[in-house]
Amino acid sequence: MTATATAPSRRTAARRLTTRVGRVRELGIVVALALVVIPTAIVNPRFVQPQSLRDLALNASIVALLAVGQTLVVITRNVDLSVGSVLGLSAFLTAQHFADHPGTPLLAGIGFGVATGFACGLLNGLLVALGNVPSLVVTLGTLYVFRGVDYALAQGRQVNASNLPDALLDLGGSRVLGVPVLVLVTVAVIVVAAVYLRSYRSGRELYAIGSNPEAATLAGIPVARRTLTTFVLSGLIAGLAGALWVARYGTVDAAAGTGLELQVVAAVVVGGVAIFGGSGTVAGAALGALLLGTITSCLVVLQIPAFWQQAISGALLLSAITVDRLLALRLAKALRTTEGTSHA
Amino acid sequence: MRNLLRWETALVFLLVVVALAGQVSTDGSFLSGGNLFYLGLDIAEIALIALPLTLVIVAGEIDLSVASVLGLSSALIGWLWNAGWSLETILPAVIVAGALCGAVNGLLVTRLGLPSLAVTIGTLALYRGLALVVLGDTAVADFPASYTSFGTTPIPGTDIPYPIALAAVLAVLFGIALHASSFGRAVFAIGANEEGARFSGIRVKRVKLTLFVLAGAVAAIAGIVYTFRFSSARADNGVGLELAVVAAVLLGGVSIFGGKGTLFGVLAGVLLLGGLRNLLILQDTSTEVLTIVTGLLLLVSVLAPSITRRVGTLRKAAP
Amino acid sequence: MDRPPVVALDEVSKSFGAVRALSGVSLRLLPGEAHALLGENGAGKSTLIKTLAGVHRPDAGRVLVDGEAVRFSGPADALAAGIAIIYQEPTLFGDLSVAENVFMGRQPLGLGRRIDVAAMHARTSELFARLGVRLDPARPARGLSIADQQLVEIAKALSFAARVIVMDEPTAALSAHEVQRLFGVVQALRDQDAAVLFVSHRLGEVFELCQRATVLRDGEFVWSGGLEDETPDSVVRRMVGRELSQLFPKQDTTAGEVLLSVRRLTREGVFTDVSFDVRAGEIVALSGLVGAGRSEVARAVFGIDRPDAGSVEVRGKKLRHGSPTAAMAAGIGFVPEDRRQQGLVMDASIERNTALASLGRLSTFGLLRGKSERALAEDWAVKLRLRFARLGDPVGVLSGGNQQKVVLAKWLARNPSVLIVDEPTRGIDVGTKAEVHRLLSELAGQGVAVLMISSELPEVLGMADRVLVMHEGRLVEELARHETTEERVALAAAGQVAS
Amino acid sequence: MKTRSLLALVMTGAVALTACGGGTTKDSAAQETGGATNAAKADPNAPLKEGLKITFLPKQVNNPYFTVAQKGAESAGTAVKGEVKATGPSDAAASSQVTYINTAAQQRQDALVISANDANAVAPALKTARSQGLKVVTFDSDAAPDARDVFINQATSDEIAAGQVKLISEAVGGSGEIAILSATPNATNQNAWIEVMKTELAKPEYSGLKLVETAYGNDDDQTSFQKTQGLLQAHPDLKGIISPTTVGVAAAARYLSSSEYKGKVQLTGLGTPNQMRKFVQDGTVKSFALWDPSKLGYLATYTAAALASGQITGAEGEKYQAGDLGEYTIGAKGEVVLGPPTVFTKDNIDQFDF
Repeated sequence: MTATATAPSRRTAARRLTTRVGRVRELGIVVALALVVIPTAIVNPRFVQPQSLRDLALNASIVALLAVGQTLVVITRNVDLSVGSVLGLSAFLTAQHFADHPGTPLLAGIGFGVATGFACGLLNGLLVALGNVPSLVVTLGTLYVFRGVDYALAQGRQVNASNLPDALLDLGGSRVLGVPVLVLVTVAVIVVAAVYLRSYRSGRELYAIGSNPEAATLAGIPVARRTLTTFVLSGLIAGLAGALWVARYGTVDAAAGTGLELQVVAAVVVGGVAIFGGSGTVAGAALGALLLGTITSCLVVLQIPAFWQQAISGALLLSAITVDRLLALRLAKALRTTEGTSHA
Repeated sequence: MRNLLRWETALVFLLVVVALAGQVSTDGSFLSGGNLFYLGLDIAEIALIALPLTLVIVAGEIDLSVASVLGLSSALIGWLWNAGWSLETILPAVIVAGALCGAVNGLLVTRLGLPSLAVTIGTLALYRGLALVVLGDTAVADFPASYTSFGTTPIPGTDIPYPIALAAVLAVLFGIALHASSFGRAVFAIGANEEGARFSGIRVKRVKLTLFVLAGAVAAIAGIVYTFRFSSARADNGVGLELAVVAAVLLGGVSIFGGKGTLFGVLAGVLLLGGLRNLLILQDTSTEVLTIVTGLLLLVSVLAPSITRRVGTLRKAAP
Repeated sequence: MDRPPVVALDEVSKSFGAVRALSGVSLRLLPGEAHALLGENGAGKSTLIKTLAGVHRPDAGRVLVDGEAVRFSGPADALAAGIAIIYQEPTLFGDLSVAENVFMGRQPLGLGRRIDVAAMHARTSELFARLGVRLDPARPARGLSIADQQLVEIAKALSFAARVIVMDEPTAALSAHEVQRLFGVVQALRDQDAAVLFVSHRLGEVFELCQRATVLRDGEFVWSGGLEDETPDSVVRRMVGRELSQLFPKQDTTAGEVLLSVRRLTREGVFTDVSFDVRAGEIVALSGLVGAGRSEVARAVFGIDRPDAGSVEVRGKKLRHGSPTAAMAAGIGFVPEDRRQQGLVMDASIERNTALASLGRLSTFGLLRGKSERALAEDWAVKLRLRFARLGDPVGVLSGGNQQKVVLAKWLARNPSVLIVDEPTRGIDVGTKAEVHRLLSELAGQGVAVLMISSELPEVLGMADRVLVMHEGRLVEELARHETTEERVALAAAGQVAS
Repeated sequence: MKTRSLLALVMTGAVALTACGGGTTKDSAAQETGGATNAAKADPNAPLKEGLKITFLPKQVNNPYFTVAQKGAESAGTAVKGEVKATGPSDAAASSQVTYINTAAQQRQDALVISANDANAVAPALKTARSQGLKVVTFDSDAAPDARDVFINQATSDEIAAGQVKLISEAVGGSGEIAILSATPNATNQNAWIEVMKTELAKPEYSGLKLVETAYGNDDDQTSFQKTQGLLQAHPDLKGIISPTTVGVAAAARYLSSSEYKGKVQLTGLGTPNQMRKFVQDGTVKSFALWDPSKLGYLATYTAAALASGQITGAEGEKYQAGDLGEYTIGAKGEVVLGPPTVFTKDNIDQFDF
């Protein structure tokens, strides 16, 4: 082996590959999106009209929002399965609040939903961080608990569009420069989260925790506090998503968002976030949500029986993790051949 | 180990409490033969699927696709029945199909080294999707009563439902496999330290593959039971059942990280969840309470060991 | 040396449940000194280090920084006080870049408190330059060799100009060259008035590097003082509290038939064209630097990894590649490098661990015979003089040496004809080490072919009938017992073979 | 090897348990239709028993539609001096009602009022319950006819379907492409209505209308949203949508009201006034229809009381008084029809609150 001689070129190759894998991953989703959208657009040109594109973005935005929160959690090697229930609880309480107090200012009402999500996230976070209990189980438990509380509070009631303030309903439909407000809110949350994860110490610490929890403790990272924070943020975002759900759908009962957690986890995984923590981006996760939502819409437009939709998103999820795995193996091999370069 | 034993004792204690409370509050109808028959029917599928899933979780993996395999096998039964196959051919075929589903999970996990959580979330969608593709949203219901009565009548002369008898037989088999066989020892070793197991010459991949295949096959059997019990083959049968099964297994004291757990605990967990549910319904408790109780029990099941451990060390440290 | 200590422990005690890990231990680290912390496994060194690191809080006694008592509520406090720890097992974040690993939590900030990545990379490169290392700051830490990982840890400690640096077995994975580098760095740190606490089982290094030492035994303070008047023997006596007989007692045996035969074994990027034989009654040492491919060869022989080319034969019969089961059936036993991860199931009982490789033999129609299992474990516990409370106790509660005995028992229970041992005495106290050596020697005497991988040259020289030396994935030298000298092995390992 | 033999054992065990004797196929299986045999004789003059215990089992609790129906059931309970208790699953899966049916039998209730999630899945349990003396009344969504005594139909399929077609025809001005947004493809009542709509559309007066697609929103907000969008994209000339399901029509209305299709594409369907008020007021929807769910619940419960009191047995032609709603007659196949649905428009919608 002539490792010393060839090392530099191989090393940069490995480095380039590493830095690229992340981008390649997101690029892959964009390519997949194109593969889905272009044929559909050829079959039905209306699919790429402004209204239709707006709808695509709108359909994905709530799942994308939840995927952002989920990404924060998954990066730290945890998972939050309760997001669907948190969304449901927040949606119902927000709607009920608006209905009971017709004069509520828009932001105050949305804040109410966000606060609901915050409380749920705090409970999850405390159980996981302080109880030292696996998050999968905790959030599976709170998935039931939050939904049960939701049902108990709703008592079978439904809040209808006519009970909701116009300002809120307009939020679901209005646009700025042709872009729906809901989408703008989602994009804003994505950007904030992306910058936080990329460029702030505490954001980087989340990756460190997911990458090697024991080492994170030894490095002086406040693991419990950071874990708590991610769950609070995930809850908070789910709360916001709940309020936006009300704005979008206008009719809310206690069942809103049931089963959404699987869609969200699927989006995150398809988006290239490692399910065992340490790597992934919110942009990828949001793109994953967009891809899954777009596929559903394409099936509708192409008049493919809806029955195929679930099978396709399952197959997509499987291929996403398979591709990730193969990329990782390739990367590992590239890195392996650059080993032993430490002596100058 | 001692903590685990304590947890199982707690489960049995809870079971007795629920049984007594139920007996008193329902004027004796809770433990009546008739009600126990229905209780048995209600937990049949969960009990069946919980058996192989216990082994899967002890081995440090998870299979969330079991309920979808149940749905797919139900859809297949309907589809093949409509196609004119005889039930004697359909049932083995469906079990084989379930085993194949499990094999796909297992191969993705063992050959590609993918995390089973992600794989089975994927196949959860895929298998349910295939079920919908196979049968669409239609229901097939014209099964002969000679078959459907297995799901609605007790074994003559007893109050034991057939599915529970089947579950009991399988429970004994799985119990022996997990606790008294070299296979089970390998399962525990893999769950506690996969690399160590591999370095001890245990065929980790093969054992895991076997477990996933078993989970698929038993989920298919549960699908058969489900289909005949409701005499209704539908693609959406058993949606969401995976969470109930996982909840029961974890409540039974199996560690989600693998390497720890007993089948006895899991059976107690299944009974406790089912019994509590049945009792609450008998009491006309509203559904939301049921949902909340299920969630809380799950939380308690994971919090309790860590709390008892803490209390234990405190007590030890005290003198 | 009359200056006040930078950091001191004063009569510190710490218990875990009923186990007293430290009782009344004191330690003074003076500025500018390299101080050795010595003791057998289980003497309390790790607990002491973790107390300094802020991981453990002492039950009694004080931690003093610059003469003032402090209470560390977590690792962050210790770091803030200028105490850096380099753990025995590298604690890197595989998904993050090398630079981020060095600067985690202390990344240089730019505008708006955002991380300045360019500055971070530049400063990492500077640190590596000081260590004489060429590593790309932007590459992920995953895939680094153990030696490189260790170097990143050292760079991390350097990065925040720590006043106290604790190095727990830092040289275990390093080559001689790298060790010298490290010693240079330690010297430079001392010149800057930092204190270095050096933990190592290699007494030669201790005497080369350190001025003073503190010895612990069974959680108690034994001795502290200058090393100038000490000898390795005197220090070992303080550590074990008794005299030691000969360390490496390999008896001479006559080599029998070839039991293990490896031909042209190759695994791409790891090792190439490796061929050798091991005969009955022989102990063959596989030597070389860490990362030269020794453990990897052993893994491939045992079937953990699948080789790309070549063959492995036992008693002339070819083994199926990539199958530990086939290797075991052919009579190979393998005591792996990493006891905790590969050798044992830490949560499982002594009994179950002992039986783990013999499950087939202990069962009828797949059903285990509990009595046979217990008898097997009891038998080997006696034979290997295992110190334990109950066979049902988890193996994790045993000391390192006793854990290693359980691993040996697991394989010896199969009556292997070929035994591969990878670093059989790493991190084991001196007493148990001698027992392991005697055991290996006895096995060879009984006609077992032993392939031993070891980084400790004295062990290699004392135990081996033949020494094979690997360098960068190739077998570069074979030395018979009478030819073997420390120098020749070291030269060959460095790639300089007299042709 | 051991693992394999274990597997084989499990498999053969399961197979052996299920396989019994010769081939049982769809064709060979004797269709044994029990048929409700009304052994007892009806006594129209029998007084309503007091203190009857009636279980009200909706498809899903917490569903607003059934919450309204439940109120009607409870007021009927008060009227007959009985005890009505509502219970049920929180999900609308085919099988989740079975437990509750069994429980009602266990509790020795007198009658069960149920809206079946799946006509067949509940049938065995209902039959068992009936064999133990429970009277079974289905409403809104029927179970297999041999598993219940009486079915309370909200309106005949003809009435509903014809009404819906008429409303959309008026809304779109008599011509153009229309589509249907249904619930799930196997919802019995939905499919019956869609069939009648198709025959209705074949009539000459609707020759201008063309049904281009039937989509299924699964009674889920999100899916209904996407299906509505899909219909609009797939059919650029779409003029109107019929959504004969409360969830679907509300979701479609909400989507239209916030999109550029508002006012261009007409919508009608079956919805509750509270849900639709906003969209009628803002002009998205001109008119829609529904029966009063509370009356449906009331009638079903009253009928259950009449059955349990022996006034009727469920045979065709029997007449009985249903409290405030007046007299009803049991029709063919044991069906009772509530009456024609109410049409809601901007003018009358504020008079209703459900």
